[in-house]
Amino acid sequence: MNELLLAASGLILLAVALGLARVLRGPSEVERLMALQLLGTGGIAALLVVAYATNVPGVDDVALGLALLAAFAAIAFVNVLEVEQGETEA
Amino acid sequence: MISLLDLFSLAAIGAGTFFFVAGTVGLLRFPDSLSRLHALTKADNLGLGLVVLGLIPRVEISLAALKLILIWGLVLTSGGSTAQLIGRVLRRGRK
Amino acid sequence: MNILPFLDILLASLIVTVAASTVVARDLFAAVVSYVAYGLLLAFVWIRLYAPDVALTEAAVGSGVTGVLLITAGKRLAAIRKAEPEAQPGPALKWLTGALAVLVACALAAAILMLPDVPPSLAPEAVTAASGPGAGLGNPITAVLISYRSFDTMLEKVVLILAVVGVWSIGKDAAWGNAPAPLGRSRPSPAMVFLAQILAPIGTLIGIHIFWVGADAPGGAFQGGALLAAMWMVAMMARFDEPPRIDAKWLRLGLVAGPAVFLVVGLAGISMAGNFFAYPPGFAKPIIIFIEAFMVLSIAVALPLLVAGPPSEGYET
Amino acid sequence: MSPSTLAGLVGATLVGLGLYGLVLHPHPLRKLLAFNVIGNGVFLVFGIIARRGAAAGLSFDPVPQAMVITGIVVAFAASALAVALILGLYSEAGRVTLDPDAWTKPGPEEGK
Repeated sequence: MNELLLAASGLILLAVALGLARVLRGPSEVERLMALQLLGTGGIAALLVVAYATNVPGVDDVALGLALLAAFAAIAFVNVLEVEQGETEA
Repeated sequence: MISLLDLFSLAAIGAGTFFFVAGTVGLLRFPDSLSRLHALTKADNLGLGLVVLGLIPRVEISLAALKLILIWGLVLTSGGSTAQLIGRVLRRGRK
Repeated sequence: MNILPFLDILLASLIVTVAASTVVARDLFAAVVSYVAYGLLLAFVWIRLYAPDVALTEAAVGSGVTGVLLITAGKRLAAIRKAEPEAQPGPALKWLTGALAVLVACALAAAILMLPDVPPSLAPEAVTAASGPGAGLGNPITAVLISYRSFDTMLEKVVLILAVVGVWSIGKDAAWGNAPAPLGRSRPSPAMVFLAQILAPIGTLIGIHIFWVGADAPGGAFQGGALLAAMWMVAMMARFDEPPRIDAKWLRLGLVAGPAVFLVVGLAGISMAGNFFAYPPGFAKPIIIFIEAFMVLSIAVALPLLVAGPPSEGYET
Repeated sequence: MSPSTLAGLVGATLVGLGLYGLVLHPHPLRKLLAFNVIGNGVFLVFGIIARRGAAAGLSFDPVPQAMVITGIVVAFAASALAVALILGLYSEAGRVTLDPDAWTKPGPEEGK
């Protein structure tokens, strides 16, 4: 059972990591950020599954912290962008 | 011997894994940014949601289950809002 | 069949790949995003090394707050990157540097493979120290931070203050005393406001929770403070709050509160327990929590100021 | 191979990679990133030492771990100062190159 869970988390991690190819390929900056976002969420999922399969303590708090900060990179990016574009649109 | 709860866990986590894989494939293969964003949000929301659903029967204390749900809720909120923000950026870029 | 070793190898190769893409990526912004991904993956490695405290710090500081800092800077600088082609180093220098890097990495790897079998460790001493004056703390790392290596921890807060002063001093003389430029746009989009309304209150609670459980479980002043700092940043991005004027009294008090309280308690230790930074027996835990609370405050104030940058001329508020 | 040895080897590789980037990249922000890659490699090497302290009866050695936590925060403070310097240079001069030859030539601002 635990082996299956570990396999699932490995698969999730592998999948979202392959998505990181978008960081290099782009083409636009938004794509690079999307891949990062996917890595964050998939990482949380893989982390939770591993934590419950191996009984490492304290992992849920780490996942909580990651979940809280999941959007930070993207919102920082959007903020810079909108300040630069002269804040035209409401 | 695999119990019914284990089976449920496996099914939910397996489905979650499927959504992450599908999201990645979408991110890599879809032709334009907006459809890639679409694929990403499915993986974010459903993928993690199903994984959390599969883990809930496995927790020993109910407080931990609440924490799992909170994690999912946080990711839902930030994922949804980020998708909105990125979508606005993309829409403006196309004009 | 055991799958865990394969997971470890997968994670290890991922880290190396992402680090390599940080170093070799052509695009500046791609390098920055790779670095943030690298920080995220490192948090997972720390979990595998049974260091959830470090993982939490890495997730909050190394990936979250650093991510905001670097992505903001990378986005601003990416614009000029195309206009100004840099002189690239020649092939001879590349080969030489590559050889040097391989040499250093191999030497380090050899040292790691040849580590003595019975590792020298300060752990027994630290445990004794923690069970003595730091008694009552279930988390040995918190005990080490506040009791066994208390000087390090206090001076590390001083480093934070010095860094803040350094960042402030980069601003123009005329701007001294002003507030840094706002973190968000003047009319934040509804999605941003919504996100901040949800995240900031919940995140503040989670930050306090992580600080509070830090005495007995993974967590502590650093991690809790970093999460609180991140929540203040979210509030400023949605313009619920503005970066404060850098000559504000409360701000400066908040910055020095952590190390100051630490130092005062340390000095009090001389008279009460006979030693600098010695805690009187029986009161160790409440005193440590008291010190930590002020350190949380200092961290939560210092990190957003470091991200906000030097005082700006345009914003007088 | 045990996970901690593997992590140690990863740490060594990261130090090498970061060193390569630190020396070769002309852009200061890239140098900063490479420097942080080195830093994290060093933290990992520290981490496996922490894991080896398990012999002392704990599941880990808390002393190196506590020092890594301190290190991460200090590394962030240093990075923030560096970023502020780079952005300050950019807003003063309109460019961020560290090449001394480039500064003797007219820059994009003066050239106009």
